[in-house]
Amino acid sequence: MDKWITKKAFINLLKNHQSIMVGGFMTCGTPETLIDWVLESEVKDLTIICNDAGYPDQGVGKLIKARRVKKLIASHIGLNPYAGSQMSEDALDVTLVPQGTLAEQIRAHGAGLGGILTPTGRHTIVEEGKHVIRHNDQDYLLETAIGADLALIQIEACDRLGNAVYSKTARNFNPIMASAANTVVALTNHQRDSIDPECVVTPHIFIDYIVKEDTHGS
Amino acid sequence: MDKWITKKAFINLLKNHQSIMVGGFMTCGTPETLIDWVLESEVKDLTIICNDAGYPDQGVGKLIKARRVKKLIASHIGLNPYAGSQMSEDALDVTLVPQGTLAEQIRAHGAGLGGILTPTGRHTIVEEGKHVIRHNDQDYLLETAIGADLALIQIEACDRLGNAVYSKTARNFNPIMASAANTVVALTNHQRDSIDPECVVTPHIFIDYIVKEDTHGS
Amino acid sequence: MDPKEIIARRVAKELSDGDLVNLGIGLPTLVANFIDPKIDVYLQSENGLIGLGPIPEKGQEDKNLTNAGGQYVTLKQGGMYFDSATSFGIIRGGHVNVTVLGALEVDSEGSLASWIIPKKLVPGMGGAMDLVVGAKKVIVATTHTNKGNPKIKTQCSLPLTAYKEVDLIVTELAVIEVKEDGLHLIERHPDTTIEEIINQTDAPLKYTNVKPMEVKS
Amino acid sequence: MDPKEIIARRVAKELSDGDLVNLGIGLPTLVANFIDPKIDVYLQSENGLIGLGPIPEKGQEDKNLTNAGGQYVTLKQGGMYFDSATSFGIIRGGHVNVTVLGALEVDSEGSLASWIIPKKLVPGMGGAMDLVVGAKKVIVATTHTNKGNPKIKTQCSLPLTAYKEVDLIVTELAVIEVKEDGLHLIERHPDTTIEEIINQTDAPLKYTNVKPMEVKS
Repeated sequence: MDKWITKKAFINLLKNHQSIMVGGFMTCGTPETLIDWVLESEVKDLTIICNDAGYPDQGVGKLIKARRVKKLIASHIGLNPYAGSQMSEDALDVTLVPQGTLAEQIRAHGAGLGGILTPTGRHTIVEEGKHVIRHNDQDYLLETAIGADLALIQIEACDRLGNAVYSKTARNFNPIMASAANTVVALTNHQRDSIDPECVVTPHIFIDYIVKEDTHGS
Repeated sequence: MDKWITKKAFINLLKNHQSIMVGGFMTCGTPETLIDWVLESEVKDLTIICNDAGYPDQGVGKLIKARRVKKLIASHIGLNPYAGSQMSEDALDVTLVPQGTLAEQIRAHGAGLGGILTPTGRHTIVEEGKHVIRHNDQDYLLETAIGADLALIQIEACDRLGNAVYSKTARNFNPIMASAANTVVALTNHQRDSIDPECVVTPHIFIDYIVKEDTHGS
Repeated sequence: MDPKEIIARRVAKELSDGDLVNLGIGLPTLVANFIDPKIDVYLQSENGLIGLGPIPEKGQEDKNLTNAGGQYVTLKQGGMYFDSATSFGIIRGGHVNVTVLGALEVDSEGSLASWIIPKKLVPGMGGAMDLVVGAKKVIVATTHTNKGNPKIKTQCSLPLTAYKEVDLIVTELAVIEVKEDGLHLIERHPDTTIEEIINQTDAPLKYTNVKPMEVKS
Repeated sequence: MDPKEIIARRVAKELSDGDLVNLGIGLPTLVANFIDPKIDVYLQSENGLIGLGPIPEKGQEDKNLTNAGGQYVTLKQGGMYFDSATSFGIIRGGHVNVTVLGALEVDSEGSLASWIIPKKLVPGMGGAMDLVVGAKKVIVATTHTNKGNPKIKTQCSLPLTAYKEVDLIVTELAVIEVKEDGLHLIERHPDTTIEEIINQTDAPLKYTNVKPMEVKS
């Protein structure tokens, strides 16, 4: 089982109309090299699930600017004016989701749950069209699980099998996205002989393919 | 903020009719010293939430054998005959919960969720009296969050603040229980000057009190 | 050959390179002894690890390292530990390729009863309900009968562990596939006959081309 | 004194020893500069850390260590990192003692609007909805008006961030408590009058014993 792949094999995983989760928070912890390769691939009409819309020239923002994204599910789009303008002209379908709800929806899919009950968003426009369920005298919104065809994550290091660790706040959405997509590709900065079994954040079974950062352009 | 307490201060936290989560899986990762102190305290009519009923002379089994437990929520009671016999004579109210559901119910409480939708238990007696919610052509049971007054957990080591790590499979239910109780007491084997910020499993903010294993009887 | 060994050897042949596998307590645990050494199979234990290794040598036991049956175990290189919520996220989320577990009863629809005999034995379901619902492939590994009483039935009479989730039944006599239209006998042990299998099964068995069960060392 | 500094100084006095605190982007971030050095306050950043330290010195920035505003930060001794699900579990689960954030509007019921001006500004709610619902105490730190237009209203006109969750409003002119029966003016800046505050507030203010706002260094 060799998970280590090159650019060509990565591009072969891409298809028009795919749903792709991309790790990162304001592009901290976003696998930029993989996004560059998606840009090179010419795939389009993508659904992107990401904490935010990135910046015009960083993170998923690059895909939005290049009009490769049809639908965006995110908690924040304020730092990428292309997201706002394409939304206004109906070229981009944006679903704004509270950040904690988005995290739980992704985790839920990865954990085989159909959804979760959250108090977040009650009596706001987030509530529109959702089931409200009462428990212990409190109202909760039923938010359903979100999965994807592909997840692109950034890791700091992994062993040969793909047991992964992250670096500082570059962890963010990466570990939960690793559990929630049919195919998971990790961009790693380093390969290590072993990872302390007490400190593995993402077990190898979640990661299908690994790209080493310095295989750039190979 | 000194979280480090002795036996006397621990016993002062206990009350009749309390609900207590106890970490451990077949007593691997169960804080035995804290259970011994609960036994010494004479509190009774407890509700215990634990993966299993332990053994007659190990884990929460000791509390059951001593008839201090009124209600038990667990996934398995087969290794403690006292649990079965007290259940038969209606002296112990036992709720059996699928292990993964129990884990999610506890995590849900800790994460401020009202509950989760799980496919586990559909078309079994676990389904009785529960909401069934359909999503993406699949039926899910709505399982609600479970919290407790007190959680007793076993950790391997922590720093002065209480940032905690576990040892091997002694981790099990301990980290999620640390998030789900009003008061959390950790029994630690070791104190360390610092814990690697990438490897902290339970952040210090979840732990209210710490007992050092060698303060036995102090 | 011991019936349990026959079953364990045959189940082991269902595992593929790269599979994440959960072996239940008891008979299923034996499967680990017969996995093809040429493939990489990762064993999960639902109490919180992937990379289950062999039983430790005497004196090398670590009280903090057990399997879901409470036995002392070891961790293989590349293994890791996690908490119970993560563990069942892996199980329920479909990340386990194969789960192997025993049965009190298993039926024509692929429903399984394995956790309770009301008023007689009430141990609890432990992680079995999650495993059977969550794993991609569910293999029941069981002796064909309980002292002559068929365990394979048209419909389970005991409370279910899960409804319509079993994919394959492996006994010391036969390999039976569960399909939409019922049970298909696909292999028989060379020492038995189709008639003997039918006689010890309390459910209709379809069959056309019954192959000999591979149980060689 | 700069209005922002007045607000930040006053908010800092609400924090207690041992508190876990989340400071929103912008003005609330300044609060960190005025926390009493004699108490231990732990700052959370929802992108995944507890133990937020000061801005790094020039040249010491780490691109993998930012706060929720995307600024480079540092981690204090005893801090740690975690993923977004854990981070919002901490927030939603009531483990954050105090959250401090800005406002477009805040109203007599304690509802807050802070994330959208339809057809003009649609940045998204980020983590604000979870923070306001989840934190034990919600403090709105804001200038009293937006260039003369009151931000404190009887009822928010913009889409809400959360309904009835705000506990305290701190502006450069006043400290206002939100109670079941409406807004209570509890402190005023020494340089202003109750009348001036009422004039710049678009909601009824109850008051009996209005203390001077403590804003000393």
